[in-house]
Amino acid sequence: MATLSIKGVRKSFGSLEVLKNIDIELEDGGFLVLLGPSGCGKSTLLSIIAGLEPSSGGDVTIGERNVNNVHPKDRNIAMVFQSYALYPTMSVRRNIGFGLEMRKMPTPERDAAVKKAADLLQIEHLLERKPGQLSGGQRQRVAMGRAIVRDPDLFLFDEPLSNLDAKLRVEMRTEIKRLHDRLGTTIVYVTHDQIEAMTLGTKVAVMRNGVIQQFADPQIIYEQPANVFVAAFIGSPTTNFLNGTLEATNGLLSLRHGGGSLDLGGLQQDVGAFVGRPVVAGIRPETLQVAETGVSGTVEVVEPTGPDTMVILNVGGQMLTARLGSRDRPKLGQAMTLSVDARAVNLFDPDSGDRI
Amino acid sequence: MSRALYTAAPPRTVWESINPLRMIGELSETRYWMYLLLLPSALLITAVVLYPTLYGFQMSFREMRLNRPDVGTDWVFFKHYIRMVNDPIFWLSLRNTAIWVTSSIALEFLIGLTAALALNRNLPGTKLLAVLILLPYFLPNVVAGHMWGLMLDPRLGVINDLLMRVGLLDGYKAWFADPKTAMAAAIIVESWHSFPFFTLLIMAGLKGIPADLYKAADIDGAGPLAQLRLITLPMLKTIIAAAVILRVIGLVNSPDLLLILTSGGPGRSTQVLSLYAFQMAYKDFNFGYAGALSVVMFVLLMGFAWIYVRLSKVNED
Amino acid sequence: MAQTRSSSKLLWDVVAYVIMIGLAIICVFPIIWTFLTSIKVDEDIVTREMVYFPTRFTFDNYVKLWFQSSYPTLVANSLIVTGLTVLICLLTGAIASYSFSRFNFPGRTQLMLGYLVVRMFPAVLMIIPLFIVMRQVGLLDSTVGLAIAYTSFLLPLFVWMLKGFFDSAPKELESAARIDGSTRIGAMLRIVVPIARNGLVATCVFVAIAAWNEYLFALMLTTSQGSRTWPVGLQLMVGEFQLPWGMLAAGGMISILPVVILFAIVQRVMVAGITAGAVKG
Amino acid sequence: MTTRFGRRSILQMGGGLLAASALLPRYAFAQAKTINYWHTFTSQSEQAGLDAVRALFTAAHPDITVIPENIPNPEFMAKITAAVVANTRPSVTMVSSERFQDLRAMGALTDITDRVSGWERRGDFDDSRFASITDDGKVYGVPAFTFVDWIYYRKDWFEEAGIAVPTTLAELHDAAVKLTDPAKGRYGFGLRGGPGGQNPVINMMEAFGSPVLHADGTIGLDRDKAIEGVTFYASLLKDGAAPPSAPNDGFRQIIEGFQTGQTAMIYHHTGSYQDIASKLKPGVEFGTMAIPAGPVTRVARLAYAYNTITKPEDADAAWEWIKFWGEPDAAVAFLEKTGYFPASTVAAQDQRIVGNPMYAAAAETLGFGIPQPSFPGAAGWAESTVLPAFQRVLIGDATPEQAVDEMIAGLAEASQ
Repeated sequence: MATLSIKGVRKSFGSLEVLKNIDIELEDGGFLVLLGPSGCGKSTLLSIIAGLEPSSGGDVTIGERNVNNVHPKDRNIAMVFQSYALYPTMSVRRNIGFGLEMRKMPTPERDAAVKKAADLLQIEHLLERKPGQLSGGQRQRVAMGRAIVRDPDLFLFDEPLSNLDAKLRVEMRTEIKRLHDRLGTTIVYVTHDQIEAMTLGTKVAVMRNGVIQQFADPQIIYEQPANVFVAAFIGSPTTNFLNGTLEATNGLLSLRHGGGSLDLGGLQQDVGAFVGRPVVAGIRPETLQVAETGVSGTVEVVEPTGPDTMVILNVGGQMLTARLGSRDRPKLGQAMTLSVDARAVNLFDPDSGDRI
Repeated sequence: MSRALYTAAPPRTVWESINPLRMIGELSETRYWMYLLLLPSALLITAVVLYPTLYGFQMSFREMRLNRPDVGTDWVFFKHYIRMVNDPIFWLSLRNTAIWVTSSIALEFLIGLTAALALNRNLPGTKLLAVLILLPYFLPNVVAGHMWGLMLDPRLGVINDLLMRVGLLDGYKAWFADPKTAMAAAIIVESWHSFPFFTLLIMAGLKGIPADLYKAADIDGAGPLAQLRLITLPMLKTIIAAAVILRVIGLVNSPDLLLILTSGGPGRSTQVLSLYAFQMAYKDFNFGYAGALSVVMFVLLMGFAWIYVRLSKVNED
Repeated sequence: MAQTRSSSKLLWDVVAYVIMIGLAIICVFPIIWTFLTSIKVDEDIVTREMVYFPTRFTFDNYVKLWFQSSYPTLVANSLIVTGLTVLICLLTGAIASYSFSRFNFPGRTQLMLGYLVVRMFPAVLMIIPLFIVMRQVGLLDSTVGLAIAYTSFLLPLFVWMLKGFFDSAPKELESAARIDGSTRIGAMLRIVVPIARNGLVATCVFVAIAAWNEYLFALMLTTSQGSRTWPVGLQLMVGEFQLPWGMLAAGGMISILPVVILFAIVQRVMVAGITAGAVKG
Repeated sequence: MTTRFGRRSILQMGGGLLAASALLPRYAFAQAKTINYWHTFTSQSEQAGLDAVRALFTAAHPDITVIPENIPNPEFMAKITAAVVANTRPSVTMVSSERFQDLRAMGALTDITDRVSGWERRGDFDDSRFASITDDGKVYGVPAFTFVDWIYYRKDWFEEAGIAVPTTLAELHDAAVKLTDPAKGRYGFGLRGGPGGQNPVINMMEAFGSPVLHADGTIGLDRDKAIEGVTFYASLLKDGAAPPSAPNDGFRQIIEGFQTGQTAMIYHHTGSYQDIASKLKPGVEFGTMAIPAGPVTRVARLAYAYNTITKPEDADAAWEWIKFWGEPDAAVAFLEKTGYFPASTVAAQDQRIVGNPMYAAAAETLGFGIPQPSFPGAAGWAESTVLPAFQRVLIGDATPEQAVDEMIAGLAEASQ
């Protein structure tokens, strides 16, 4: 177990800069999720932490040790890959024990460690098989077994669940959470799935184009996204963005938009400087409720999902998605008014996209 | 678990720090590792290909006649090249090379394509038939040459006998004594030997064509021939282009089979450039002129490859 | 409509069989004929009337070939040269191929093309200088020298073919192994090579067959019986005062036998390798 | 870093490599009593002949082991050139007279003038036997045996048709035409237009008055006479008296044609006697005749195969081996297996030879036969210019005039 510190890490392939000045501090036992769309550099960052790729600059420190010039094999980390990367020619037992074998651990000790890990993951009955004879979920467990048996300073997960079907993914997600709670090892976890990020991480770093957009607790990321990109990336359905002009009447803030005016009383932000200027309001669909006052528009699309009903409202030419209860099933073309909880609204600067 | 013990240990003894295995292991972690891996083969290729080739180039500008030590080994600049321009045998060999290469490739391609299309239907028994059909490619040139030499022998050859039995020939035919049939027979033997190369590559290409395309064509009502013309051949274009260029290189460069079958005869009717250069070197011992002939071959090949690659790219757009 | 389609499919299946069987006969007939010739007595070969099936079977031709020619030495030389060629290719080519397959570095594409372009150099142009170079380093007329010469055209092929096989082993496996405690070379030897084993065998067989068959370099770069290979020996035996047809046929059979067997065993993997190399090339 | 070919540099290199080659066990051993012998024998009968000579030699010199290596004619020059340049020479090499000048120029041969003049059997040989292995007064080899040109003919067919054995080339042509019957698959003359066919062409030109090498040492063809010779020789095919396969027929083909009863005559030398006799009955089915006379001279070659010392380090043991071929017992044993004539006059008078009527034609030829023209480049010119040019006449691709012009141009190129 160890802390992880990344300072000013850069990476470029020729003239292409894929990581720009990354800074991250993770406490001992923390669970860091690197979240972002594909190509944002999150996997490259993970490879640099693992030592699989050299960085073009900056420092990576695991525990107290600067590992810039330490080979992957000597960093005392473990990694779970998207494709599991199980050695096809070896049995499950040898796969799990391979890292210990490499470190010349005597066989009896090694067998005990493998058994313990297999026990923990309930894959004891699979130990003599070859990876080719396993199902996707079983391979996933073996890959995790291979990681935990080493009792490393740091766990690295590279999109470990993306090859599983929806049901297994949820199951394994819970399993990983449980493992983390139980082992308490520091974890870095790469994913593009925001649910995984929200459910697993103690810290989330949202990345885009090689830059960390926001590095914070998941709750903060959700409630106070640092910019339009983060707001849009986190949450499903995605955050509504309502363009308008910020107005202050008698000290009360409101947003004038194409379809009327939205009262922003109770807004959490200090927005003084933006009064009278165009802003973008980020409104999460789940904060909208059917009400007498708020924003009004006509219903364009209704999508029942079972527990919820998604309603897309045309508000003066701008589309607003609301997640309503299953019983709220408005008709197409019907006029509708939704209340907005101003405490959950985030205002963004339309020029920079940053949160005001 | 006593983890501290099993994290990678630094070298503890002098032996460990000089242990060659360990040193290679350490070396493999450096950032120049990929180049180190390439080094042995690159050195080898430089030594056995690049250096001799450069040497060959300089040889073509010198007098080098092994059986005439009296003429020395001076620089003669373009003497050999000028001689070549006025050498009717060179031009004849060039023409023969063109015929030899184009006819062989055309024949090999046609048979190769047909075989690949047939094999690609994956009918029962195809696996065994594929082994038999691909086999000639792996036989030695020398043996292939002699096998056919025996079969095509005018007096003792089985082919004449068979053709006479079915009435295609009315007397024995000396295939290698008539300039027309000599070249044709050599081309047939060469094609027999090398068509499986096309079959191999085209089969691989066919596997890469999505089956959906054919299903769509079926629904659109395109027959097998239309499918061949509209789907198969266009999709195979790159692979065919690659196969053709590899074969051109092979055919231009290697005189083996002609050396065994005809030695360029009768009357130089099957004389090709590579054979001419070979004979110039090892029958007339004029290494300088042989070198110049080889250089011209090389330049022609490079020129061909360049134009060919460009043309096949232009067509793609 | 369904009726016509299935009958047309049947028709094309029949056509395919006719083509395949016809070609297979054409491909194998010369080999069968050579075999028949090799077990005929001379009177059945040099005749006015064609004798299709031997009136008398004899293995004399093989026996004579073995005892009267320097056949055992020649075959031994061929085996040594073939073995050395494969060994050199394995030692230098496998790691080069691995490097091309695993690392993305500046100049990689150009280098790979460079490996291919060397195959374009005319053998005739290379043989004379190679001869001189080999003499300078004392490798002329030696099996080692010949094997090294073979690498000039077999090594590039080996690298390209093997790269296809290495490519199909996931890169993440090495990452995993490196994190598990292997060095890069350890990961290559312990993890990737075992996975690419079939491909490695097939590529080696391909190179071995090519080396076994080679004629021109062997003819020019060996000057004595001590290093002469089998195809050259066979051709020299044919010479001017020609080897009797029966013995020549026996020699032919002996030289293709290992090729046929090896090819039949690994043909499927080998075909995949050749095509993978060429397709990407 | 460039290497120059040439005798001097090769000799220098030879010295340098001597030390290196001594390190190789093979050569270290060779310096003791093992010598290797390159020859151009390949046929079964020749192998048997060589084995017989070796057996006699081993009995006489148990301390010297001879390892024979067979280098057939078509590859011979390439291989010996390579070996000389590479300095992996054999101890002893068999050299035919037309190759002598090339090899001497290359520096492949060792001067053995002193050894030969001190040899007790020197007197057994006529001086002319050494002519084509002597250059500038230096002797480079010892004649081992003689190839005597002659013609094999189907005695039974000649008798059946009532034709006399020809003594002039014109008669030969007539006989060939008369014996030709394509319906029976019979042709009068097995013309060798393929590999090795160059020598009869040169002989024909000389028989019609155009030698290549003149008495004064100059080289050149008399265009008109040469054209006559080529025209005559090609007429055998033009007139249908030779099999259509002639342009590609080499040794194997003409022998097989004669053996299988396709052809009535073939032009070869004594060396193929045993091969022919293995299929046809000597004196009954086939006979031998001396080469008929041409309009200007009668040309039959006495080509000597010489044994030469090519590796000076092994000279002592090598000398024992090459002079052994001059022993009558060895020469006769070789003749009996092969049909090759002894080069030694003493051996040629052995009863085993003069008593055999089949050898009469050869004995006759010894009286008028002449050596092959020999000058540097002769072999290459004959093989890569004369032969293709003549083939072009045979296949109708060139007139005899054009072919002779080609030969003249090639000769100029070779001797330039």
